Amino acid sequence: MTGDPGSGGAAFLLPVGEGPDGAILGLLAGALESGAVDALLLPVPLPAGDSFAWILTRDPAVAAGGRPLPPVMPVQGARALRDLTRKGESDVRILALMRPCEIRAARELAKLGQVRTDGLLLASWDCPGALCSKDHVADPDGAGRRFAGMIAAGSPDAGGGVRSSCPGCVDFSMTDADVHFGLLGEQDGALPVMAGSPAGRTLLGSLGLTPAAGTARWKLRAEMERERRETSRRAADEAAGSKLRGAEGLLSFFSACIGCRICRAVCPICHCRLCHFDSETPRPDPDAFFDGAELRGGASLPANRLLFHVGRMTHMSLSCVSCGQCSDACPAGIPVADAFGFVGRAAREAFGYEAGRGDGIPHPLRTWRRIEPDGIGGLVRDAEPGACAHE
Amino acid sequence: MDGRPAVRDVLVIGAGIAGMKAALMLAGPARRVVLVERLPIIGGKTIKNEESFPNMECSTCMVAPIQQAVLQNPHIETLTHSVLEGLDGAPGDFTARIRAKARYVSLEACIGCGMCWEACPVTLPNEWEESLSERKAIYVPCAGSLPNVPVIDAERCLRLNGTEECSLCVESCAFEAVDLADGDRILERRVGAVLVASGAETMSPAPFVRLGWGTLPGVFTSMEFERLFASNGPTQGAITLRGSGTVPGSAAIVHCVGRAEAGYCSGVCCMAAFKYERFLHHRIPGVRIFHVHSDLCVPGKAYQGFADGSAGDRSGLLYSSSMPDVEVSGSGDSLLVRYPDASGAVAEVRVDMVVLATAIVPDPSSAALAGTAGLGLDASGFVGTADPSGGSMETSRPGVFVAGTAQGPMDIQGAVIQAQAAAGQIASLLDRLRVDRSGAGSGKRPAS
Amino acid sequence: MPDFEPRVVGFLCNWCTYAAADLAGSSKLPIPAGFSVVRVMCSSRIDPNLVLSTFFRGADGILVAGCHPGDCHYGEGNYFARRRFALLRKILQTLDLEPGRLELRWVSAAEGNRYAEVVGEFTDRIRELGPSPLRTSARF
Amino acid sequence: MSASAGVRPAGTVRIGVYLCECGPNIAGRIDLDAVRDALLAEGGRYRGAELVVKRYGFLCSGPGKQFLTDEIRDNGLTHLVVGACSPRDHDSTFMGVCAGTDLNPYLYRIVNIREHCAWVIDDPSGATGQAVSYLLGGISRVLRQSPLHERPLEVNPDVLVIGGGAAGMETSLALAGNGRRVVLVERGPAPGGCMGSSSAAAEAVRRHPDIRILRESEVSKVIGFLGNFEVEVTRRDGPAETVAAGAIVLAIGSRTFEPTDDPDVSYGPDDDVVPLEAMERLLAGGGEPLLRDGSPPRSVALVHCVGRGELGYCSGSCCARALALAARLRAVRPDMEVVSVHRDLCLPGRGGTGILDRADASGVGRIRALRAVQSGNELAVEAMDGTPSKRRFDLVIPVPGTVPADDTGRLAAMLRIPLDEQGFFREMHRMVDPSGTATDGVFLAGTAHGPKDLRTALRFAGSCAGQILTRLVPGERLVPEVKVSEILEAYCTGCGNCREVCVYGAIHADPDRGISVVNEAVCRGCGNCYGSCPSGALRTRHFTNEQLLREVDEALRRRVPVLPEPPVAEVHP
Repeated sequence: MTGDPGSGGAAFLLPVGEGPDGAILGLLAGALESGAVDALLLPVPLPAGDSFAWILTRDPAVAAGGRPLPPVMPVQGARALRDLTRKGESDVRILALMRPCEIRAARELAKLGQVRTDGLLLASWDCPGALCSKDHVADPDGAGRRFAGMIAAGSPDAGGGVRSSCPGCVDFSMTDADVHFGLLGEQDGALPVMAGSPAGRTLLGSLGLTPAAGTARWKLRAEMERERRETSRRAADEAAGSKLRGAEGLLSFFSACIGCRICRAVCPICHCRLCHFDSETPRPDPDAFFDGAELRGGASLPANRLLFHVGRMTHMSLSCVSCGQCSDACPAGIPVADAFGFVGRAAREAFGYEAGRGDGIPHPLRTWRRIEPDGIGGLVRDAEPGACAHE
Repeated sequence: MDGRPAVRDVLVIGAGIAGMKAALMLAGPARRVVLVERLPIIGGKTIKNEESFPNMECSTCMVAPIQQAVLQNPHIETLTHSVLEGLDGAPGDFTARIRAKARYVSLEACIGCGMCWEACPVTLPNEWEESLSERKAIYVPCAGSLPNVPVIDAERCLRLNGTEECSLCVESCAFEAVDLADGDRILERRVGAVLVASGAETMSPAPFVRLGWGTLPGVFTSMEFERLFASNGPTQGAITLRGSGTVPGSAAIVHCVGRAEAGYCSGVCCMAAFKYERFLHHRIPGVRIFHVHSDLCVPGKAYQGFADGSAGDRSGLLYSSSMPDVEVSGSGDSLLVRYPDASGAVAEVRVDMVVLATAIVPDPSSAALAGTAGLGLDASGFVGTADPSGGSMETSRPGVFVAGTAQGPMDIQGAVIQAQAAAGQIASLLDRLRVDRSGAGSGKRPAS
Repeated sequence: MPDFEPRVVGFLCNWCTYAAADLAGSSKLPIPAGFSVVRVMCSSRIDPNLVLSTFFRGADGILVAGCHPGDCHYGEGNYFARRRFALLRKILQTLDLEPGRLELRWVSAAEGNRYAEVVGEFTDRIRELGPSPLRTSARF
Repeated sequence: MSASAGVRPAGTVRIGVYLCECGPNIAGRIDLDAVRDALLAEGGRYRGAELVVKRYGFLCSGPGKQFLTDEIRDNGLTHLVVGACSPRDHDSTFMGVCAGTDLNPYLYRIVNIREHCAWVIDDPSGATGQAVSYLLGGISRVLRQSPLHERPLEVNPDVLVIGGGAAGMETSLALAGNGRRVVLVERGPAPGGCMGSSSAAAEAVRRHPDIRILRESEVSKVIGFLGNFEVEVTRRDGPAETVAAGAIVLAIGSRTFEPTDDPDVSYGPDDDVVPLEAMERLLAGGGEPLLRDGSPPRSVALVHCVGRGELGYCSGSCCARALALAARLRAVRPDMEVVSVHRDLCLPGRGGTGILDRADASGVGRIRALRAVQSGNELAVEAMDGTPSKRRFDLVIPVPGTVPADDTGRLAAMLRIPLDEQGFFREMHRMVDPSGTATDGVFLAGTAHGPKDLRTALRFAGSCAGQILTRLVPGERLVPEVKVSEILEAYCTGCGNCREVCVYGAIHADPDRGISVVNEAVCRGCGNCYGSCPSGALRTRHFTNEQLLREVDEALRRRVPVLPEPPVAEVHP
């Protein structure tokens, strides 16, 4: 998701003042008041102080109470956008502020007809990662301080209790969002705000910001951070790979699974109304259980515990954005995202596909090529070329 | 309106792709189709090709569903191993006399298990396989034949030709399906119209001694080559040379064989030639291929691309300024092809194998058929249409239509289009034609 | 294990490979006793969960077979099937779930001999792999 | 109608299983008595379902079919399983038997124990065991099948023809000639196309009472399917009207390649260059070839294959047209030198050689060239052996190829028909369905399908008319396939995977409900949508996972032990 600051090709300077939160809030309020947008969608702290809700508002006062850079991700933003747009777009121009992984998920959902991004302005920021909700609920203030440190350092490594999928996230910065806040580029009390699209450019242009001389510092720091995370990603994949070794490995990875399927419930990509695996389809007949028992010396119940996880991979791994919701939600503490991230990356690599790009490339399973690229072709042992029409 | 409606049933002669498509279109609750096929199996020439241009599509996959549909259609009476012997009457009310030749095997009882031909002591060259393999006196032409029921070659069967009292096939059959007392039956069918779709042949290169076919084992006709490549053919698809059985390292495909003699360009042989090039590349990695050609004829939207795609190496295209002067000589697997080049000087190329892309010529049976049905043949001996420039498929005899290669050389697409057009014209004619008392067609003819 | 007869399920497309299986049958070509045919209209009908369920219900190997690319009776089905298969195969590979137990092959209606070969080879390969772990333990 | 039948309550289910001996073919290799015993031993599996198991000589024979009919009636069977040969041989046979009784044909299943057991498994006990497991699969699958009912559709036999050229007129006349009402949509002022608006055909079309011509009109919207289309036609200077038709014929023709788009061809307004078509019209109108200065040309060159390199295909009919024109030019001006410059002459068919002979006889000169580069009236020619030469001709006639009509893309999108590599409408199947399209009920006539000569174009028109006349018969109803896909609303989120993969455009979005919907009249039941659906909302009737997995389960069960003794090869006649 890197690249020059946006195809919109414009960068401006946002004075930080009290801190990035306040600065961004200021910009959002400005956009609302100037009428550049009609409404905002942003995280707002809940009274209990231990969590946040997505609030859609046209009221500057409500917006002012928001927390643009929340330490946790209680609900994946893509799900908020799905609720908002699934039944059709409105002519209200909405500016939504989200983590890069939330925007990428939204774009995948758009390809699957669940989200309509037209009429939406999506703003992202250099994400240092999200904290585990449990820790945050236990000690909101401590968590908040740790997160502030992460923001300052621009890195997950600076804080404890970060989601396991974040240190290895190389897509933490997203210059193809309509608007991107380059937190990593903060210098002399200002941070670069970049337009990644003509719409973004128009918006930022209308807010009377000083154009940025350049974004060299931001690019440099982003690059360094990306390398750091690349390293952790490799390590994470190795770790996952060493655990996920065959049927036994899979079984022990998910051994604590209680079958609550909350991982699917919170997954932004799993858009199904009712999960295939909750339907009658995959449920064997009583006889089949006994046959299975006869075959294996016993039958494990409830059935399809592993089928559920592997099956879900076939459904969503090409679109997985490694947001880590599944791990964060799992009551049994299974690092679900580690497995799905590991498998998803391998699958997307084979298909030469990147989840969440705004590049209009269709979902790989909705199209085909007469002669498939090696990544795919290599996985398919075709008949000998001689008997293979076209190939 | 005076007179009575026309007989709605239709006679279709020839169960190749054209005949089958037309039969399936016409047959229905309101109209029976009598489908007469000379051979003991249906499918025509198409099923002899493993793959057909330009998509290199498996012909069996393409045609088998059509064959099944024909055989399972309750409104189609399929008469295999049968020929037309007479056609009286007029549009709307023909009487066709059909000789259903003795098959000696019951189509109802036999299930094609093959025990009879395993038992048969007589071994003969299999004409359907261009004599590249052998069959028995009781046989199906190839694996996957439809209907999958053998026929007895009466001339070669020891019992039927009176050589000896052999009855091994009868004894081997668990279904009592073999009946050596079977005889020809003469059937009469009343039909309103007739469609001739009896197909065509590829010209035999035997007369062209200069090309060495028949004397040089390395020289093949296009049909021989098709069967050589076929996975249900004599070599299960292995391209090997006659006799020696070795795999050729190089091949020359000679275009336009018989074009001068036929007096026309068949328009499909060049495409076939480029198909053979693909076959060779698929089966024999690194094989060197040469086309000895003059005018390359690849008409139509998809064909040029196919030709270019095949001839990866254009140096394989050898232009000859006079195809009738091409000569093939040599011995065993080493063949020398001589041809006059652009300047008229004699050039040559040495190869292991030669394939002759032969012209499409009228089926020998067409002339007989035309005589029987009283149809006019064109100068080349194909069944002509009354209006050679228009879209009508009606022949010189009213009520009798023609489609497919019986009408002239064409590819599968052309044959199907003609069959569909003819079927429409027949349906249209019979819907509206009325027949007067004398039985002669009269009244308003459909616009054509 | 010497007397291990693998249980292999073949999902065959009606128009090409099932026809080839019939041709192999009428040609009396040997097919392993443990190979079971399930007929579908097109290889594109096979969804990942059908394949996975078949594994989890104890298949030692699964063969998906249909028309050659370009020959699909429905035009493009096998092209989509090929991609779905590739994804599934990749996931099994990444999870080290013995991807070799899943095969996609193209067998045309004319290729009775090839059908017998393909089925024979595949079953032999599965025989060497031994029983699928998914059917040897009650815990799966 | 749900695709998966729940298991019926005990006692009401009676499954008949009939084993065809097929002479020794099955009975000789499979111990059918052992099979029967094994099945009966397993009968209890099916929750009170009663099992009737019998063997018979030849079930496909006349007596065999009668036997099955009686068995179904006498035993009041609720389900039927036939252990015999390939469904490709006799599925329809036994469905026919069911149809003759009260048993719904979709509550029957044929199990192939011949091609897939008896004939291919050497060891008899292996074959017998496999037959048992196939049959158990058939039994438990048939219990999951649900009755399906054909729903015939009324059809509209009228036809809409788009394009009033040669092919469009031929189609219209062929249909109207058989009493069909035809609406002919023509963009121009009058039908005629290359034949001319005063041609006999155009005259016949204008006169025909059953042909309604919509001049200067365009098709602007199409909904529906074979037998029931609704087409919105917009008049250039007037309102839109909606036409109901059972079928649509695309006969929009093609246009000729612009010669100067060929890098080897360049000329300007000052050069004496007249493209083929213009010269044909000139001569047809009794005109004479004259140079711009009014003087008669002494030499004329026709340059073949203009644009062939760019197009990547041979249009197939230009050589004949060029040579015919060349001969006519010689006839008009015998003193004029006429030369045809070509590489390959493409003259397929019996007519072609005649044209060439006539051209040669009339004294048309021919230059065979690897390449000819035209700049103005000068030709630089590279002979077959590579020798270059240059020459000036008073008049040069480029012979360009054929390219798709401008409206092709728009109509293709509107009718959900893909284009092929060359930009023409893609036929449903290049060989066996060349005039059909991915949208059943929309047909291709003439050069809308691709370059071709007039006669072939007319035959495509005949093909369209033929298919319409035989498929849309007044008073006869269409019976769509019943083993088609359906979408369970409760599961569907309208993600559109199914819509993307459906070749037939049988699935559309229902924005109000936010789901996808199958048009069962268009669906062919391939199941591609099923394979693409993550949520299990899609099921293809008769091929649901519930049904297929029952076959799988039985295939994977530990084999029931079968008698080891060699089977008996007795035949029960």
